Amino acid sequence: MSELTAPTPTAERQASLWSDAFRTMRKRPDVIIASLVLLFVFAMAAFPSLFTDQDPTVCFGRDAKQRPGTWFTGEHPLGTDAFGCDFAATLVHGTRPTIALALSVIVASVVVGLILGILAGYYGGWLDTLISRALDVFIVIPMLMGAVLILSLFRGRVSTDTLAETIAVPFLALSLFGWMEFCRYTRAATLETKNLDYVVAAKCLGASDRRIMFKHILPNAIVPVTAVVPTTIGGIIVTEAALAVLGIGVQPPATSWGVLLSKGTEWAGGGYVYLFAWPLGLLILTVFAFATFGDALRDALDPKLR
Amino acid sequence: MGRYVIRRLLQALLTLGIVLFLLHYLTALSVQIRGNPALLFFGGDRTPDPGMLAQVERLYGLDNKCYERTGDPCLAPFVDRLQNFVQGDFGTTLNGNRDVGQLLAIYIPNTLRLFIFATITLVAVSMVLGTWAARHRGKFIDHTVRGTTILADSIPVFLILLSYVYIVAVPLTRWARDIWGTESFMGQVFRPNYNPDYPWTTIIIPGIIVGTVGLASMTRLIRASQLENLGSDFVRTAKAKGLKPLRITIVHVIRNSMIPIITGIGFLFAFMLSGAVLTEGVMGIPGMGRMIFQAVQRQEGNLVIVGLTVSAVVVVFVSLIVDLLYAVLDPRIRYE
Amino acid sequence: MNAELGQADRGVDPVLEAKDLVKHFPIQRGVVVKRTVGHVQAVDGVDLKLYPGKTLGVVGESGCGKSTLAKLLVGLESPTSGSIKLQGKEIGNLSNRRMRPFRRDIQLVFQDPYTSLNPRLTVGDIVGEPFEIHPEVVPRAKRAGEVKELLDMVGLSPDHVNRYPHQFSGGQRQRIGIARALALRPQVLVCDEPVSALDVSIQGQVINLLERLQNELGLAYVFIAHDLSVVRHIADEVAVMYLGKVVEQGTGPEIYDHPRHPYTQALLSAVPVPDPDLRGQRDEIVLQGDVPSPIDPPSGCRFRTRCWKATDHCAEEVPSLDVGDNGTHPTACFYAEERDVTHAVK
Amino acid sequence: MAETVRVIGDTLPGADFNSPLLEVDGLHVEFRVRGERIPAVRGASFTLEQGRTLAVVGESGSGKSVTSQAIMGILDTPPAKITGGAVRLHGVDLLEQNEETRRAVRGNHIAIVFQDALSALNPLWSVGFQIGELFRVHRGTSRKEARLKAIELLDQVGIPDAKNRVGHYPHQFSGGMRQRVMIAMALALDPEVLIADEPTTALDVTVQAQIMRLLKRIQTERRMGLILITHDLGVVADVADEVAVMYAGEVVERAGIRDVFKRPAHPYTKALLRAIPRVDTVGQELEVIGGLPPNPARLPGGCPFHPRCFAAEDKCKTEVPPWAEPAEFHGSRCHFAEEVYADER
Amino acid sequence: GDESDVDGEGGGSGGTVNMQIGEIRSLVPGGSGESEGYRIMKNVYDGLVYYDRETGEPENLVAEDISSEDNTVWTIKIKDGLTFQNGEPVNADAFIRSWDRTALASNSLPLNYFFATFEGYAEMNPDPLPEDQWADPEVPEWAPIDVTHLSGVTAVDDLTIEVKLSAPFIGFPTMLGYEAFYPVAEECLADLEACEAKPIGNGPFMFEEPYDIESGGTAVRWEDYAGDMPAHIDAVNWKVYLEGDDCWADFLTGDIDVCRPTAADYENAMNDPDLESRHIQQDDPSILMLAFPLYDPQYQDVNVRRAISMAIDREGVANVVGPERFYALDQWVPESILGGGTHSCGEYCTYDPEAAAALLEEAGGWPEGEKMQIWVNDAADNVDIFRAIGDSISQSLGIEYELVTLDFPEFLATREEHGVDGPFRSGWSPDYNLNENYLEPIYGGGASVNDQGYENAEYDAKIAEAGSAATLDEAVALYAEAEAILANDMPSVPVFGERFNYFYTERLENVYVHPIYSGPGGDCELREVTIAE
Ligand SMILES: Nc1ncnc2c1ncn2[C@@H]1O[C@H](COP(=O)(O)OP(=O)(O)OP(=O)(O)O)[C@@H](O)[C@H]1O
Ligand SMILES: Nc1ncnc2c1ncn2[C@@H]1O[C@H](COP(=O)(O)OP(=O)(O)OP(=O)(O)O)[C@@H](O)[C@H]1O
Ligand SMILES: [Mg+2]
Ligand SMILES: [Mg+2]
Ligand code: NI
Repeated sequence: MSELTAPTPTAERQASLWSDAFRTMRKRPDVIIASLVLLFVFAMAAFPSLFTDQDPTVCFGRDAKQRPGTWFTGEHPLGTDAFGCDFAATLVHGTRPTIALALSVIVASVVVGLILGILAGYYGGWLDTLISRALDVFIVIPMLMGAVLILSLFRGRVSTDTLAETIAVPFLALSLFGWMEFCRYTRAATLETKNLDYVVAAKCLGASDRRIMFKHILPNAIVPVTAVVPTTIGGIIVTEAALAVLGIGVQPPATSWGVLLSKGTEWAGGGYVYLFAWPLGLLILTVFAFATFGDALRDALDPKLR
Repeated sequence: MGRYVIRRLLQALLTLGIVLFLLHYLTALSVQIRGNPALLFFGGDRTPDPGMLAQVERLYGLDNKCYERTGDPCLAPFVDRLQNFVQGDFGTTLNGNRDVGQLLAIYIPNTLRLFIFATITLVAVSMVLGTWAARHRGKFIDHTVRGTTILADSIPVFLILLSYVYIVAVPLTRWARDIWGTESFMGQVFRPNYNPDYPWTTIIIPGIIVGTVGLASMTRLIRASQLENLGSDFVRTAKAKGLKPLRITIVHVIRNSMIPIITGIGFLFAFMLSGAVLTEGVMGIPGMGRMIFQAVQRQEGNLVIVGLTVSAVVVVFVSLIVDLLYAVLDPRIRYE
Repeated sequence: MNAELGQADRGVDPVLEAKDLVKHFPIQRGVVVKRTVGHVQAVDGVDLKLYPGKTLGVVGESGCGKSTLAKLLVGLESPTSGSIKLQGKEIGNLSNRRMRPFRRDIQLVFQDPYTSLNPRLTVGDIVGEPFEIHPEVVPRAKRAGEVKELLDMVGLSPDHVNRYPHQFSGGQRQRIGIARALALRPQVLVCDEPVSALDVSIQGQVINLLERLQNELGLAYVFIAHDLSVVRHIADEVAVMYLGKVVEQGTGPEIYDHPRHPYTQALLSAVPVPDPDLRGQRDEIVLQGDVPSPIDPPSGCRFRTRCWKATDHCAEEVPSLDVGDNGTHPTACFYAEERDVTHAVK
Repeated sequence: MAETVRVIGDTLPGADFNSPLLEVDGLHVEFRVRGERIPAVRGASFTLEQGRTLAVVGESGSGKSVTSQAIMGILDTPPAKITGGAVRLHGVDLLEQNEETRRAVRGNHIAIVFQDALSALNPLWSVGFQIGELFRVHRGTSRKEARLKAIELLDQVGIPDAKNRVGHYPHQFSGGMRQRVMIAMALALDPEVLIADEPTTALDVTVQAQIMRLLKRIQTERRMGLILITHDLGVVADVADEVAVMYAGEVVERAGIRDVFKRPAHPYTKALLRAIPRVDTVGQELEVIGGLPPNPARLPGGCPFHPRCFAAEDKCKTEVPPWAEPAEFHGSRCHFAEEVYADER
Repeated sequence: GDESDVDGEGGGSGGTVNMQIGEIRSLVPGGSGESEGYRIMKNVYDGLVYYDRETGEPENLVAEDISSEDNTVWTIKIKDGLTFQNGEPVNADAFIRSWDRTALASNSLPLNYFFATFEGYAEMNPDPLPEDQWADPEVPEWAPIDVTHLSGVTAVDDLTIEVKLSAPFIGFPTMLGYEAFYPVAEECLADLEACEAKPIGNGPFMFEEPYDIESGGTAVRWEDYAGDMPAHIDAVNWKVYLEGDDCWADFLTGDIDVCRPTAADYENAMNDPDLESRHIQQDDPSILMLAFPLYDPQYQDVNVRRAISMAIDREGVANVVGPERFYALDQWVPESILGGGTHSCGEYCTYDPEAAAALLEEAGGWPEGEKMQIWVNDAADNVDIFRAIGDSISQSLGIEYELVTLDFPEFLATREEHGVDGPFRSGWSPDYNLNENYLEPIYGGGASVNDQGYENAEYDAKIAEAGSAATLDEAVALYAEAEAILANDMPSVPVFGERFNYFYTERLENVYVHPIYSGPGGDCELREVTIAE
């Protein structure tokens, strides 16, 4: 039986798809830069006081729209905004709702999409019909429109006391219309996976449906989903800004980048470009970082595209 | 094929029915929660005479008591509405008492024009870029194309539009008019606002800008599908047949790459409608997106329902066309 | 060479017995209400008996229902009709939960070693999964040891538990699949083309492994393949399938040296023999056309459309799988007649 | 079919009819993948004469397909790169020709049949179009005429009712039929060399027999040179005149068909022959080749087969064996070629 | 020069003025009730009176004479020889048919309420039937209305109308220049749909092509105009800017002749030396107030209200939304209105954070930890303004605040049903030029009727007294006294008066802007404007 103790196979290329993806991504300069940007933004959302010592709620109308000092020094390093609040402080404190909203929406959408997608794909039958029909219905209503509809329903009904309350309504509206893409991907991946031999093997061993779904199908289904997550986060940030420009979404006096941008666009034409440029710069940088990250991730997870 | 189309249409009808009911329920809920929009009829800050208010409510079918009970699905008005729709009566608006059917006749063509330019831009640009990137896979050009499109996608469309309107449009228009005159094509095309006298010319630029939505994903799609086909076995066969690269690309790659591209366009359509809300707002285009948005804002329930139903019909219709196009392009997909 | 196998064991009860097994897949249409417009008659009345420690080979062309039969036997599909008895107990139409205890006794080995292992789990996880599903078999503490033992048994180094499947070659992967199937110590192993995806040089290793395991553990195999030469080496008894039906059944020598059904004869004659001296020396039967669609199989004898012996009678009546008047083993043909196609005749 | 008359000078200037039909000489091909160089073919040499069948055998990954694609000139470069050797058709080194000449040679002089006909045919065009395309591109025939030619060809390869089926799409044919379509396409311009790269691996035995018969018939009719790539030694024994055995990108043994089967001069060939289960013999335990097929990126030093070889000695680990000819027209790349050849068992 | 002079196309644009306009509701008198429809109608129709663009006082236009003995029964004489653009005479009937149409409930016209003071209004606007008579208990029903004529209006002769009001009202003539009181031709009522698109007016401009609500339209000068206020330009073209759009960019490219810059463009426009000479800045009679829910115990102490008022830095807030667009207001009736300019709020409308804090202290301070809810509807700059107001109050008094933004209908409804629990926005634009219009409709009617829940017997008496005063001057003075009472009670505090800044292109001359009736986006008196050669 000597032939059965086979020599060690290709030893170096160990590790799974994920660490493989991680390895390729780590080497890409664009990913490194994007990660740094995201780190910076997340830090700003988590610890605003590290970046500014001013209170964004102290505003004097008389001081409104003071341009920043030459070398970003003085009392208001980035000047004041249209309400006379310290602009740097507003900008920094506006990060948290933006990021919190984006992250919570993505988590909710992914969870809902994954669960529905797996259920629909795995069980098929009437459950699949039901979920697919819901997909159809929700896809037919464009996200922004749907969000507008939901948001106007709850105008002024909620206070903006805490972070949770500030983002609650936009969160609801965006998540409600954000899960479909993930559901579709998951469903397709589940349909594909559930007939794979290793899933059949698990079934043959007597594994329960839950075990099969979560242990064997989920890890597969999650790949296409993860690949689009960063890009989608970017999209949510942009949508939030769009909602703010339309006057719905996060409601003042609470701030978010979107709120700042919607004010900034108004004033930019009047010569107060900095009110526009800073939030826009931050937004583009962040969205771009997410998108770049997502692009790289997708490549890394889909070796065919390399 | 005929049977398939009928089946798809039935399915679409079902979807539309659900959409319609959901919308009706949401607007009913909105009336129930937010209060009666009939007040709007009286404009400003004035308190109308209760008798008059009641009259107006009656005029718009908002007098049913179900609108006072939060959560009531208001089935009776829903049935009425469906009946009216079937008869081709889409009702009137609260603000201005205008016939919704006539409004649609104005708004839909504008939005369609916008979409035409947007789609052309999107397909043309992403085709060129995607093919180019696929050709130079892994090289500098490939990375540049992807980086640029991602960047273009990261800038929200409405910001591009706003920058255009506020910064570029006026000087450009003035410059063009100095050279070509006001009434010329060039004198109009850069105008910062839509002008109904030049319904095609003044919608080109907003169309092009909307067309940049989804540029990155479309380019990526095209690049991927071309790469896949370029590396496929049948391209290898074609090479073995001694065909020229150009012929291989035209005959054996492009048609095969069309399938994912068509899917992409199908999805983008719903996406573009969202883009239209902002674009039409910024550029003053009287189109569907803007109409629906304002209808929601003003609680023009009927208009919201009609508008979104139209958009739903379009989306469903587009997806049907996409499916039929598949069959045309791909003989493997046969529908009996 | 006749009757050396099979008959001798008739005193023993079969571990696995299938009677008149039928599986029809409905073809459905419709938007909301689904209508059934037809059936794929994948398996259509198959009788099998598998005795302990023996191997039953199943051969046939692509699409003739071999895999479906395998899935029916291990309870992955429920039969349209017919019965399956595992150690005398009916398992044909059990619910997933009620089937569970029986799963310990019958397991499946898959064809494709690349898709049958979850790429995201380590070898240890894969081979250990049966124990997690059936925690009563081995106490938690002993599982790691058990897994290593299994790996050792199939000829893999127990140090490999923490590796991922893609780090192994096809043959090694197939052994992992076999180890997983053996974990619960089943009585019966259904192997669905376990070597078709492997290179000739590797194929032998897996076949030898299977034979060794049979000797050591007393396993019974249902060995499905379309490669007749492989089946000949491993099977004690062989069933030849055509379009969902068994057309001929018998011991190895009965089938290979004394085939009686025209299809079996054609099949055997089509297998090229790696010996240039036999070129042109053998009786060559080249069939015309392809296997008909199982959705709408030919009436009567299903093979009649490609058969050179077919008469009108074949179209009217379905031949039964009988030993016949002068036969030695069951053959489903009205004109069954022995013809040696494997050996040089000219 | 009558003897074909062809004017080779048109498409292949400098052709010399006294040279062998096709000669592959020391072909080297490597792939560059992520900075790694994978030598897929390392000096393959063989000769094909008109009207003869050369079988190329070897296990998966041994470089059979890459060799055939290099002959056709359809390798994707990059990642592939032909780093050495020559492919001579009628004495003309194809590797040195410009792209236009090479294109003219494809289809006209050398044609290929791939293993997986389903993916090798464009799913979006009818088979008639795909066959007719050759006439339209190389011969400038009209669309209608091309269609007639396509029908004729389909008829020749035994597709019943060719007139109607010419407009069908690949997915509407069964596996065997598709392979016939592929063959029809390869035969369209009446090439002198036909490369069949595992034409029957995906097919059932009964269908395989049909296809092999068809190939054989056509080859004799047209007096083509046929390169048959396969790893099924049974098929080889059935049709080939000569055999080239490949291992790890090299031709390790080359000889006439009977020599290879009866007196192999390379341990790999020998082991392979013993490992094959046969229908007409019964053996309790199969003999096997131990170990794993080599990874072309990390070949062992010396003779690449030495880790699995029963005859290996220390010398095999370090020294690359030379090409030896233990008998006439019988070459082997083994240090012990003579011994292996001599040992009849 | 301007290019549009050169390319003469589409009706001699040499004499065409390009104006912006918003979305209009109707072009038939009584049907619009918003500024945009009125802006077109006032040029297409001639009313009984026309408001002087300097004083805002009504001057007879179609009317020969308007008089009354007791301010209840009014006699209106119409000039002879005037016709509609289709040739129909403009006589008593022309007015009466128009008024009857508007006053009839079942026509559901927005200006219906203008006739509420007429005798006979109630008969034409009955209440619904009692609930037990409805066929469907869910849907209210009305008895059919058989009265189609206002009984208080009679044609004495062909050119004389007699109007009986249900109560004396001295300001009656000031209403008559408004759209609700324009005449309507018979042909127009015969085919309303056509008339909506192509109004049949009696004014100096007429439509030859139908007006399109989406793209606007062109009105040309009516050559046969026989009235007193003719037009000088050949035509006027209205281009529609839907809600949210603005004309500024088009103004800069020369496509629009009169335009008001958006908030953001103000500064640039103001500092542009080129535009300086073509700039019109005037006070707008629209005012903005912060009103209090007097039914809420928190705001019942007048000192709390005063403290809040004094805590608002009006200049600072104006700085946020554009100093040139608003001016601090210290009275309830603005300067430009008849009877305005009393500065009745005085020191309490002056920013003084210390005094404000002291006052609040005096009133018992602000409950710990409670937020002040400021209610506002979300249109236009409102949110910004009230946010700035909130900021200012919060900085001065140390109170935290929160904005509750609702959309307009909901805001109105909540306000009306007294569901508001904090200071709220209250804005007002006048219907006619009289200080009464700023007092009675907002604060009159008693605590249960007005939005503030304000009630002061003295105030109501003063309003009633003024209504029955003998002369207009007397009435104005009495209304001013009512304003003083209001100032003392402070149910709301004035914050801003609006100010408009219009710019016009070089081609225009004689650009005057009516102080009361001008559009939000830019406007001018089209009967007076001329085009430079
Ligand atoms: N789930 C299913 N639904 C419908 N038809 C099916 C299903 N599974 C298998 N079939 C059909 O049943 C027939 C038999 O299939 P099966 O997979 O058992 O063949 P097979 O003998 O294993 O072939 P192969 O040698 O190619 O593996 C085929 O025609 C197949 O299309
Ligand atoms: N595109 C490619 N990129 C990298 N390596 C390649 C590529 N194509 C082939 N190879 C390598 O070249 C070697 C030879 O491959 P080839 O396809 O010629 O094998 P083969 O003998 O035809 O095998 P099979 O019997 O499986 O068809 C393989 O080891 C493979 O890894
Ligand atoms: Mg199978
Ligand atoms: Mg190959
Ligand atoms: Ni044998």
